[in-house]
Amino acid sequence: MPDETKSPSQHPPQGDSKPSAEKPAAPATPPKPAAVATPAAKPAAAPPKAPVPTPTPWDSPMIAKLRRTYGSGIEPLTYAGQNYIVVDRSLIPELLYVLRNEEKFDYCVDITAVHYPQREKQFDVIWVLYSFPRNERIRVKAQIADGATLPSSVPVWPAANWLEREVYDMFGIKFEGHPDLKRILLPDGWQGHPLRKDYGILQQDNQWVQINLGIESGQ
Amino acid sequence: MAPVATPFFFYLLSALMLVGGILVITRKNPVHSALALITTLLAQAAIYLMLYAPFVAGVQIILYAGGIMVLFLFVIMLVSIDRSIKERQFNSQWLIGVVAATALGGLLIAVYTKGASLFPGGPVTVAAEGDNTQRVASLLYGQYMFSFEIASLLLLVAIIGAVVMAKKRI
Amino acid sequence: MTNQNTLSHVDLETPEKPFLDANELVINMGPQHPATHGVLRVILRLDGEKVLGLECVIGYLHRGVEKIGEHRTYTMFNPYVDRMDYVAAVSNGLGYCETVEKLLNVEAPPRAQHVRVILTELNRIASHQLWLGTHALDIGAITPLFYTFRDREEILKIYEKYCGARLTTHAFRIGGLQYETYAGFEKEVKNFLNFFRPKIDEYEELLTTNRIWLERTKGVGKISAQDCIALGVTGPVLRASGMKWDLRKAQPYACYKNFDFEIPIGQNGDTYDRYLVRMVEMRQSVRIIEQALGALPEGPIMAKVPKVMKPPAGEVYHSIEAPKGELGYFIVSDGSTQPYRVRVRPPSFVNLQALDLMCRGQLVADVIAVIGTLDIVLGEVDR
Amino acid sequence: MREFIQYITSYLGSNQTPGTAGNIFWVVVYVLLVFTGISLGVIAMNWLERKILAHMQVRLGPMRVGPHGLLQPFADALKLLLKEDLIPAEADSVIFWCAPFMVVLAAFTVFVVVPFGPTHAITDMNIGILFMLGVSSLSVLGIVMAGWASNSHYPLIGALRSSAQMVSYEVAMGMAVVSVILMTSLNAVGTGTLSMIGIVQAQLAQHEWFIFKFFPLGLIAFFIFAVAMVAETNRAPFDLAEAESELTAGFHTEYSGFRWSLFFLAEYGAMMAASSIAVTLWLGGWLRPFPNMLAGAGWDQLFSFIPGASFLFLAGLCFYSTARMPKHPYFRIQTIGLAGFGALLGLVGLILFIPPVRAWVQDIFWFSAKVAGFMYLYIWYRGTFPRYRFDQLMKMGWKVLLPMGLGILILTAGVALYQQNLWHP
Repeated sequence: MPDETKSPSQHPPQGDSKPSAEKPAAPATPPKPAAVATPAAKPAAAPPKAPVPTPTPWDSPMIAKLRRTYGSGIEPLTYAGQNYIVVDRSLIPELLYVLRNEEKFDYCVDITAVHYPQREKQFDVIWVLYSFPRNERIRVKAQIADGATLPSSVPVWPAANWLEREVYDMFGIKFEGHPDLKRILLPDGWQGHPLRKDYGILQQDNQWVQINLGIESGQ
Repeated sequence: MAPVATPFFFYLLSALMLVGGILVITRKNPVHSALALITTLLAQAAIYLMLYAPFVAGVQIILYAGGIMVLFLFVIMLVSIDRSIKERQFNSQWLIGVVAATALGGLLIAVYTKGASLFPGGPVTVAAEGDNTQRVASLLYGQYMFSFEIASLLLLVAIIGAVVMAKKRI
Repeated sequence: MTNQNTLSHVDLETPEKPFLDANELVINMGPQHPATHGVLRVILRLDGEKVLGLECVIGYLHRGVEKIGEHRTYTMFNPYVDRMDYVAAVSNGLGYCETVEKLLNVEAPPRAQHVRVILTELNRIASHQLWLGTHALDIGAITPLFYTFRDREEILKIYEKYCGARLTTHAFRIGGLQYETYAGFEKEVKNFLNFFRPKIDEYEELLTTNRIWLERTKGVGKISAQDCIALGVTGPVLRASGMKWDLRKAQPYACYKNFDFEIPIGQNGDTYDRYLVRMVEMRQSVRIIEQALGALPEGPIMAKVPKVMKPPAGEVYHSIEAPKGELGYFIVSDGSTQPYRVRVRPPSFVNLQALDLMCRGQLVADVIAVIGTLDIVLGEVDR
Repeated sequence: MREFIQYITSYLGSNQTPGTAGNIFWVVVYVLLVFTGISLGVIAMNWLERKILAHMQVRLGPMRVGPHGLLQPFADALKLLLKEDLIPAEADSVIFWCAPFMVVLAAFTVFVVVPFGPTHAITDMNIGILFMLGVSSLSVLGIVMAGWASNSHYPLIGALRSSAQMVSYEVAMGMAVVSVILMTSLNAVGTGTLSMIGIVQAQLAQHEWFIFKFFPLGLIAFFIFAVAMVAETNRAPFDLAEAESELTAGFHTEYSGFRWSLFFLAEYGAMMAASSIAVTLWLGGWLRPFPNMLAGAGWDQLFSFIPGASFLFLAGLCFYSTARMPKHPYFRIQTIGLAGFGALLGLVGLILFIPPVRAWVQDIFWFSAKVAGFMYLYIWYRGTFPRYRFDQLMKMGWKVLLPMGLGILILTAGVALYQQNLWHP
C-alpha cells in the first residue's frame, strides 16, 4: 500500500479495500493560491512513451473578459481538448451567475466532486456546463476543504437540485441555500459518505442495516 | 305473481326495516348508519312490491338505494370518520328529539287504536296488475300535473344551486 | 434563452385549506407499484385526484456503481456500466468506451465505429420499443406491449448472435470491438430493418390517431423548452419541447457525422409530442443503420491499446446521446490502472427531476402517463 | 304426491313464465338453470377472454391446463378457493365481508327478468327494465363498501371512481332506455311497456328491431347505451376503478381468494346482464336475425338448424385441432381430451337437431348468440383501447352522452307522437 507518498506512484493500488487511497493528489503545488493543482498537473512520473499530456492554459474572449474581472482567481486550463476553469471558492456563486447570464452557459449538465484525501483542500467540486447557443462545454472546478460549504447553485440552474443532493449524499459537501438538502440515493440516517476515499468499498452502515432491515449485515 | 307466504315476508321485511332504522340512529360510524339506512330502504321497496306497487318499488331502489345513498356514502367516506366516532351525537338537541319522538309515538298509537274508524274496512282492491305503471303515469301527468311540474322546478333550482356552490370552490 | 429563471415552482410546503379534512390526500405510490417502472417511490399530495405536488424517493436500486468503478481496472469496469440503463446497455458501453479512449488518446478504427453505430442505433430502437410498450400499457392499452416485445426480440437475437448476451451485452471494448461481426450480420440487420419498418406503422396505427390515446396524451405533462433546459432535461423530452438539440448532431461522436439523419422535434412539449418524437427517432435510427451498413468499411476492429491500461493522469468528460438523453461520463485518472473517480451523468436521473413540475395540477392518471413518457430506468437513476 | 306432480305438470304447456304463472317449483328450477347457465358463461368467458386477448396480442394464452388451456378456468377457480382469505387487520371486517356478496347479488338478481324466450324467463315483471336498472345499480353499493372497508387508499380511490362513474352513466343509460320504452308504445292501445318480454314482443309486432327504428334515432340510442354499459360494468376503456397501472387493482386490491373470485364472478355477470338489456331492448331479444328480409316458413326452418350447425362447427374445429396436435406421447392425454371435448360439442349439436329440442332451443340460442357478440366486443375493446382518464370519462358521461340521450328522447317522443296520431287520427 502506498502510503504518504508525496510523489505519485505508478504501481496500481491492488486489493479492493483501498482504505485511504490517497494516491496521486497533486503534490500540494504551492505557487498559486487557489491553485491549479488539478490532480494531475505536474506529476507526470513518466509513462515511458510519448510526452504525457498535461493540461495547458487556453484563452478566448470569454476568458479574457473573466480575467479582467476576476484576475488571478481563475485559471483556464484545457486537457484532451476539453476546457475547464479552476476557480477560487470565493468566486463561486458570482462566477456561475456570470457564466449563465452573460456567457450563455444555460444548461448545467452535471455537478460532481472528487475526493483527494491527501490535499489540504480535499474536494474538487466540478460543474459541467454547456451552452446551447454556443454549442460549447466548459467545466468549472473549485477546491474546498473538508467541512467547508459551498453556496448552492440551485438559484442559478434548478437542475442543480438533485445533483447537489447527490454530491452531499456521496461526499458530505454541504451546499448553503439549497432548498432541500438531504440524502437522495442513500436512506436518511445513513452514516458516512460512500464516495469519499476513506470509505471502503465493503464498508456499510451496519447499524442502519440491522435496525431498518432487521438483518445482520450480509458482509 | 301470486303472493307466497305473505305474513312471513311481511314480518320479516318489517323487522328488517325496524332493525335497520334503529341501527341508523345508534351506530356511531356514519358509514354503518348509511348502510343500515340502505337496508331499510330495500326492505321498504320489497314491501311496496308486496303491495302490488312494483313501480314505486323500482323507483325506490333506483333513486334511494342506488342513487341518493351512494352519494351519501360518497360524502361520508371522504369525511374523517375517526373524529365523528369520538363525538357525542345529537348532544345539544336531545330534548327536542325526545319531545318529537313522544309526539310521533302518540300519533301512531292514536292511529292504531282508532284505525278502524279512520280507514275503510277490508283490504283495498288491487288494481289490475298490468296497469300499475300506466296509472301512476296518467295520474302524475294528468291530475297532478301542476304539482309534478312544481316539484321538478324545485329540483331544477336545487341543481342550479349545487352547480353555483360547486363553482365557487373552483 | 434562460435569462430569467422562472420555474413555475409551487411551494410544496404551502399549507392546504382544510375542507372537511377531505382536501388533501397523501398517497404513496411505489416503490412496488406496477406503473412506476421499477422501484421508484412517488409521494403524491392530492386534492381529490388533482396533484398538488409530489416528491420522488429514489435509491432503492442503488448499487454504488461509481464506487465500484474506483476499485476496478478500466477494462473490468466496462461490463458494470451495462447494468445501469439495462434497457440500453449498448449505449452505456459506447459512452464509457469512448470516454476512456479519450483519456488514452486513441480512436477506434472506422470499421469498429460503424459497427458501434449500428449496434447503438439498434439499441435505441429497442429502448424506444420497450418505452412504447410500457408507456401504452400504463395508459391502458395492453396490446402494443406485446407487439413491441415481439419486434424487440429480433434485435436481441442479433445481439445474442453478436456477443452472446441479450440484455447486458458488453458489446464494445475500450479501443474498438472484441469480436468481428458474425457471418451474415449485415444481412440479418438488413432483414430486421425491412421487417421493422412496417411495424412502426403498425404501432402508429394502434395509437397515433386513437381518440382515447390523443385525449390521454395531448396537453398532459407539458414542459417548455426553457424549463427543460433549466432542469437539465435532455433527450426526446427536450426535443419534444421544440429544442432541436441532439448530441449526435451538436457534438458528433463515433462516426455520426458521416450519416444523414434528421432530428425530430415537437412543438407543445406534451406527452403526445414526446410519443411522436420517439416514433420518428425510431425511423431515423433505421435510416442511420442503413447508411452505416452501406458504408461499413473493411479493416481492423481494434485500435492499439495496451493490455494493461494506464491512461495518463487527467480528467475527461464525454457524453453521448443515449436513448433517454445526454449520458455523460466524467473520469479522473491518476495514471494507474484504475480510475480515480468515475462519475456517470445519467439522463434518467436528471430527467426525473422534472416530474414534479410536469405533474403539478394534473390528475393521478397523468402522473402515470408522465412517468411513462419520461422514460426512466431506475437502474440508471439509482446506479 | 299426486297433487305435487300435478302442480308441477300443470305448468307445462303454459305460455307464461313460471313467475307469472305463480308456479314456485318451476321458478326454483328456472332460477337454478339460469344461474348455472350464467356461471358456465362466466367460466367460458374467462377462457375465451384470455384466449382471444392473447391471440390479438400475438401470444398463445393458456395452453398448459388441458388442451388449449380448456381446463384453465377450473384450475383458476380451484386456486382461488384454496387461497387464504385475508381480511386486513385495519379493515372494517363486517362490511369487508359483506361487500362481495352485495356485488354478486346485484349482478345475478338482474337475471330474474331477463327473457331468454317468450316463456323462458324466471318471471316477467311489469317493471322489468326498471327492475334491471335498479338492481344493477345496487352493485355500486357493494363496490363502495368494498373500497371503504378495505381502509386503504387505493381501494378507496377506486371505489370513489367507480361509484361516481356508475352513478353518472346510469343517467345517460336511462335516457336511452326511455326512448325505447317510447317506441314500444306504438301500438293500437297506445301505451308502452316496461316488461322485458313486452319490449321484445313489441319489436315482433312492429316487425322491426328497435336499433333500426326511426333510423338513426334507435341506432344512436343503442350507441349511447352500448357506451354507457361498458362504463357501467367498469370494463376497458372505462376500467378506471381497477386501473392496474394507477390503483393496482382498485376497489378489490385488498381482497383475495374466494371473496376476490366473487368480484370476478360479479363483473362478468354484470357484463352479461348489461348485454342482455341491450339485446332485449334493441336487438330483438330472442328473435332470429333477418325477420323481415328472410321471412317465411322455409327460412324459419333453415334458421332453426343454425344452433345445431354451429355446435357441429365448433366440434369440427376441435377435431381439426386434434389432428394438428403434436404426435408426441406427452400430448396424448391432451389430444384425447380435445377429441372428447369435440365429441361432446358434436353430441350437443346433434341433440339440437332433434325437432322438439330444436324448437325449444331456438330462442335461447339466438339470445345467447347476441349476448356472446357483446361479450366479444368487450374483449375487443380491452385489446384495443387505452384507458380514459377520470375527468374525461365524466366529461363524456355528462357532456356528451347525457345531452345526446336527452336529444334522442325528445326526438323519439316527437316522432312517436306523430306516428301515434297517424294511428289514431
